Amino acid sequence: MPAATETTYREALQKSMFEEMDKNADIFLMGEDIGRYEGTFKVTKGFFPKYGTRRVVDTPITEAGFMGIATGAAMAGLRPIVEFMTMSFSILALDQIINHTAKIHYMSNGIVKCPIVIRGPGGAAKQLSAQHSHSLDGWYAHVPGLKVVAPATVQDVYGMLKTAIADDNPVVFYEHPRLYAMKGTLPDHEYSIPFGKAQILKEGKDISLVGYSLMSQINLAAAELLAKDGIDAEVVDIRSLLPLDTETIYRSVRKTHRAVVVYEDWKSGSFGSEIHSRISEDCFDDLDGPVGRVGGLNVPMPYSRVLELEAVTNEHHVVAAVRKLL
Amino acid sequence: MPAATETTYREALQKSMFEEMDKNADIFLMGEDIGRYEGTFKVTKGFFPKYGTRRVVDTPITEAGFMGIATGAAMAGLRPIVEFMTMSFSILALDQIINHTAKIHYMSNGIVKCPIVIRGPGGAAKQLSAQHSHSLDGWYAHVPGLKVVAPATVQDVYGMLKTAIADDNPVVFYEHPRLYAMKGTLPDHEYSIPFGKAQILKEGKDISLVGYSLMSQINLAAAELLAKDGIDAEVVDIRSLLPLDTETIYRSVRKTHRAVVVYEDWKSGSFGSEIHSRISEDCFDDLDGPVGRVGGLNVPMPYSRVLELEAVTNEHHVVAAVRKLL
Amino acid sequence: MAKQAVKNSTESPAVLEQYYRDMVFLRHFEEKCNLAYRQGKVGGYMHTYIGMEALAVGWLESIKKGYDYVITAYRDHAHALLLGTDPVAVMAELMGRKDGTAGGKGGSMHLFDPERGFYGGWGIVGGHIPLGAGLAFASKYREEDRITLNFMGDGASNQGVVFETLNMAGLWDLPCIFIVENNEFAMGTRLEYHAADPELWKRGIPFDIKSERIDGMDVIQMKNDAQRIVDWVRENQKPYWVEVMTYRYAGHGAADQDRQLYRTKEEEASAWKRDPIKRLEAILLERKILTPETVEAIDAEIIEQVDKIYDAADASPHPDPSEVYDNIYTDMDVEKGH
Amino acid sequence: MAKQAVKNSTESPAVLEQYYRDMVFLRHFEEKCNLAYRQGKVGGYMHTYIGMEALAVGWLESIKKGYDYVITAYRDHAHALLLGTDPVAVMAELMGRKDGTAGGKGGSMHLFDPERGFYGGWGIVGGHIPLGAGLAFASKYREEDRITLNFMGDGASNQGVVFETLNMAGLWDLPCIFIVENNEFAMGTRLEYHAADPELWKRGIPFDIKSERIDGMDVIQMKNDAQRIVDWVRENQKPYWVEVMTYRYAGHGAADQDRQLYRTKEEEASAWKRDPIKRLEAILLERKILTPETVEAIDAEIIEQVDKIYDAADASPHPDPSEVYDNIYTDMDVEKGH
Ligand SMILES: Cc1ncc(C[n+]2csc(CCOP(=O)(O)OP(=O)(O)O)c2C)c(N)n1
Ligand SMILES: Cc1ncc(C[n+]2csc(CCOP(=O)(O)OP(=O)(O)O)c2C)c(N)n1
Ligand SMILES: [Mg+2]
Ligand SMILES: [Mg+2]
Repeated sequence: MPAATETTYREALQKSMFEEMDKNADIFLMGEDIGRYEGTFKVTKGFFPKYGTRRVVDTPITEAGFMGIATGAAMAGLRPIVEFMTMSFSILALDQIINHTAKIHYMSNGIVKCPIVIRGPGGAAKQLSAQHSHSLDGWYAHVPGLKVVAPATVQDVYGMLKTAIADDNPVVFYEHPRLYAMKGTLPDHEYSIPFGKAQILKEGKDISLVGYSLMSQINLAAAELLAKDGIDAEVVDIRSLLPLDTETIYRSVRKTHRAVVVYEDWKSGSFGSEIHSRISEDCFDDLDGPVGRVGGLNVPMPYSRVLELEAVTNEHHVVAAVRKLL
Repeated sequence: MPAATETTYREALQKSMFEEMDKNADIFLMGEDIGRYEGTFKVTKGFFPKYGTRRVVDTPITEAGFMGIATGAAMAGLRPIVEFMTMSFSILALDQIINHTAKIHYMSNGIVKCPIVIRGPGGAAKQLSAQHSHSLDGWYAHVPGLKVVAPATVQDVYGMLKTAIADDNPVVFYEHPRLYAMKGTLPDHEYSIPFGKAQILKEGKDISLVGYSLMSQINLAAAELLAKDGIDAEVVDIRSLLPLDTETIYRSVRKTHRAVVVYEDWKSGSFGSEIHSRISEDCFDDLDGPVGRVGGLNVPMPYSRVLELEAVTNEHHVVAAVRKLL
Repeated sequence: MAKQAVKNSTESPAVLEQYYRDMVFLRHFEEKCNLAYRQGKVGGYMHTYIGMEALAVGWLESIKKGYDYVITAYRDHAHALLLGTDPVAVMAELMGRKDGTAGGKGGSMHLFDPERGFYGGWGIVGGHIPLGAGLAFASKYREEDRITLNFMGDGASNQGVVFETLNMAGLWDLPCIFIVENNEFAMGTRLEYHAADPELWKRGIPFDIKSERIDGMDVIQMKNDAQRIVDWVRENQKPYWVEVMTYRYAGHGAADQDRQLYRTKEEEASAWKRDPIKRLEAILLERKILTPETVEAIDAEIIEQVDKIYDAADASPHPDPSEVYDNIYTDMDVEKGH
Repeated sequence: MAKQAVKNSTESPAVLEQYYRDMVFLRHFEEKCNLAYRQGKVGGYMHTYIGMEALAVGWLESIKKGYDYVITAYRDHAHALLLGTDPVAVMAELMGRKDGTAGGKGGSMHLFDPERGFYGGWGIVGGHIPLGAGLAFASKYREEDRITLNFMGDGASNQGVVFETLNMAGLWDLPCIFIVENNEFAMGTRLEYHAADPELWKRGIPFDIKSERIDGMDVIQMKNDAQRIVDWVRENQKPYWVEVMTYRYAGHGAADQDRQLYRTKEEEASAWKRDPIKRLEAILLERKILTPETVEAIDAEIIEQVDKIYDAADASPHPDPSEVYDNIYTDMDVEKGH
């Protein structure tokens, strides 16, 4: 058995970045409070002391501006890793990301490259209210020119960040605030995980639970609950939204003949709807019933914990959706 | 037969705004080049001479800023109509729209209202390239707190703008650059059309073509082509994306047992996917086959006319999709 | 400068005592909020005004309360309280309760009280600045003589939308006072690391907007400067840009325990020497408006008052889960369910 | 001022003649573009540089071409051409052809030639300004002594992201020259209706960035000023903010036929008196560097050259429809089909 260390999702991210930054001096970090303050979620802790102001750039609170500066630097051949304090704030930089970062390669017909990683926590943490709890993964996954990944495990967040950093295209790397403290075992050797490969986190034969990021952990919890009732759910972790590995998803659905797509974003008009739509169309003849979906309530995120718990998707919602279908 | 006048989609918009502005002095227009220059698409022609600088406010090119100013004015009880020169540029104001305009009512638990209309042409016009051809309707329709409508006919654009202006909530009013010159007959009396009601533009029994805005016209054209082959398509014009009248859509699908959802936005992850997903799930037992979808290519919009014509959805794509299903 | 203002001050003893009471109230209220946060009664992000009391008191004493408009960011308890919002409703909102200003939907960062002219309470740094200009736009449109106080942090003053707004405020002569609460830090980032020129008062210059820097640690001077500016803006119906120097004694928010990452204990200690409350207290004692005994009595009285506020707020029920759907629109529901 | 520059100018006759030829070339090239637009060979939005030639010539003569970085908005033909981009490729791009700079994918607004240091060609007003600062960030990061020319319009200079960028450029000492091509109009909006203070040069002040306003209608003076600034920035590795006064004789874009909505014919006529080409022509004639005959010969020669460019571009095939999918990513395809 290869050596492995117990580590958190956060530490796995750090390890991945440290290793890559040590190898390539063109990689630098940019973001708000990521240097001296170590990052609001402490992901960049230890980087400023090691790499200094040149490679760990504390920015003013000007998301559009620094996103554009990082993009320009990438166009000139550097390899920035931009942290958004939370992905909610990337809304202010959407024009830069969507109209500039994502399009330069196409608009120049391939003569300009833009190797850049856009990372940070997305989704609801705890009582951060309406403006700080956005799931924007679906919006990014809608945009040709971007790659979008949202790892759910310690092993993946490490290996996929390596791939993101090595990528010559802009990659939106969606972390989740509620995953940072999660523990897992990390192999002691370096590795990377290619994009566009979904994985089966738990095999099952009765129904496929399809999700990504935190929701894959929620699906695992739901699968456990369902197991108690004798329902054997398969948990499909998409990992990569764009490119999307429909083959693995479909293979699972063709085995179980039933599926529920689970996501945190507002239920209506999300990327979960896209996955749901694809399964419904492409696996039509394999389905024993309609594909279910479970998403966040269609409400701005309320502050009150009582209300917030209503709004955010959890494993009981998944269980209920499965029960309705079986 | 009631009197009616032949008029364009653009003129219908103008008539609607003139009538409402005459009635209520709290309504004002704000946007880039809408006053002295009459608007890039000439929708606001005639307003500046009539209402002057107070009620027709030419802004600097600062989308986020003037969207926020209009929102503040609405919070204080005025009723702004904000024009984006093209909805593509509203990307720069997304933070204002999504985090402020759309959320103030909920975050204040109903004590602050935000009556505002956000209007302008969305989608591809002709060879405006990658940064000027966005369909953002799906993003807006994803956001609770906004209403989103996208009328496809001269009658609707007139009547729905009335409803939008009267609404006490923020309304995103999606026009289409390729519809402005379209002609139709407008009744000579005033009327308004409520949101949340889809309509059947053409009855048919073989398949439902579901779309909105320009795509409803495309669907009519497709239906004509299909008729030549003996296929009797029903054209469902959604008109209002949020709220969405699923009942009318489902009624059509339950009649025809087949559907294709048609949209201009990038195929993957759009609001068309949402509609597709809903029909697939909620009409599962009524469907004789998978629901089809036709969307724009997943590419940044290219400049070359040859390439652009490849990318944008047209009636032949719809016909091909229908043929595949029948 | 401070000495000067004090010497020339014409405030009556009663008024000065009121400033003092207001500041002490704010201080104890915020300390109670911190306690409530530590007890887990308050969650999410919560930012106190400790150290900055003179600033808000000075400005809000200068306007027509309930008539003029006020808007600020997430560090908003002081502004609401000074405008007269029920402190129980404020505390209850922090606790996410039914009797909170927004029934628990907003929390600490999103207080609203439009009846008193208070339009929030916003969480996106810099995002509310155009809204404030929009309030001023509305009063101008209606030919009223209201003015708007538009508060922001030093960090916020870098956001692009702030400059866009200044340009339009200058272009359209909006009666809006842009007030930078320069507390020297944007979260963990020191002023000198986030602003190319730390003299933030200069930012109104390119828009031909009257601009200045003033001190915000002496409440008497603050009030005098604020009144002068408020009167000028009301009279001239034009914008104003003001940088007010202050300090944040606490961490950025209740969750920020890492102050030593961005400043030394010595710096904090020396900043405490500028404490606006102690400063006014010294003047009141010197002028014999208060005695050490009355100072203590006021303190005790206010502590008790705040305790009662806390208890009343804590007695408020949590919202019913079904309320999650209320007030998204004025006239319709969203589609429900997960 | 102009006279002064001319008197002190040390440019050789050959250099002056080259400026002249460059400007005349740009003028005829743009006129040809207009013709092509009218003929329907060019579509979409297309913006010419007619009237502004001295500005681009002056600046681009001052840098190390192919080493320094240049970026601008959609009014970008002149910048690309002066950097040495193949004019046939530029014209072909406008026509949406395979041999265009971007194989027809970008069009007039999106020219790119990174080999010559040209990074576009951007359509979102103000959106490329941080990109330009990012180019400067990269050269600084690598400890090269490149500088970046970052062009924008007067209207663009209002966008928030421009100010955000200035702050960071000042904070991090980015070797970037921000050049406002103040042609007095943002589409149909006159300077005074879009800028609170029409003296746009002031916008660098709050960021402690060296800032000035200069004339852009006299190519000799333009070149001298540009060279001085370029040398300073290269030497000091700090940003610079420059407002350059110029004029747009044509409509905003080829599609803008409504000039009378925002300015009078008289104004246009009087602006023609500042025509940078005529201005240099007068000097060249006065100094006998050129004669009326050589002026005419140059004109004829360039017209012929531009005709050939046009014909060569027009001979380029349209892209194959399948190319619509090319170069979205460096290493993968999107999902295909409608
Ligand atoms: C757009 C945006 N970016 C980042 C944040 C996270 N954030 C919240 S407060 C803050 C610091 C703001 O500092 P300043 O404006 O000086 O106000 P202060 O907290 O000192 O009152 C940051 C970075 C945010 N809320 N919004
Ligand atoms: C964000 C954005 N808003 C609006 C437009 C539409 N638009 C294109 S050019 C232009 C005028 C820009 O004027 P200026 O910056 O002065 O440049 P000039 O055209 O005079 O060179 C406008 C409003 C746009 N392209 N992008
Ligand atoms: Mg601060
Ligand atoms: Mg201009």
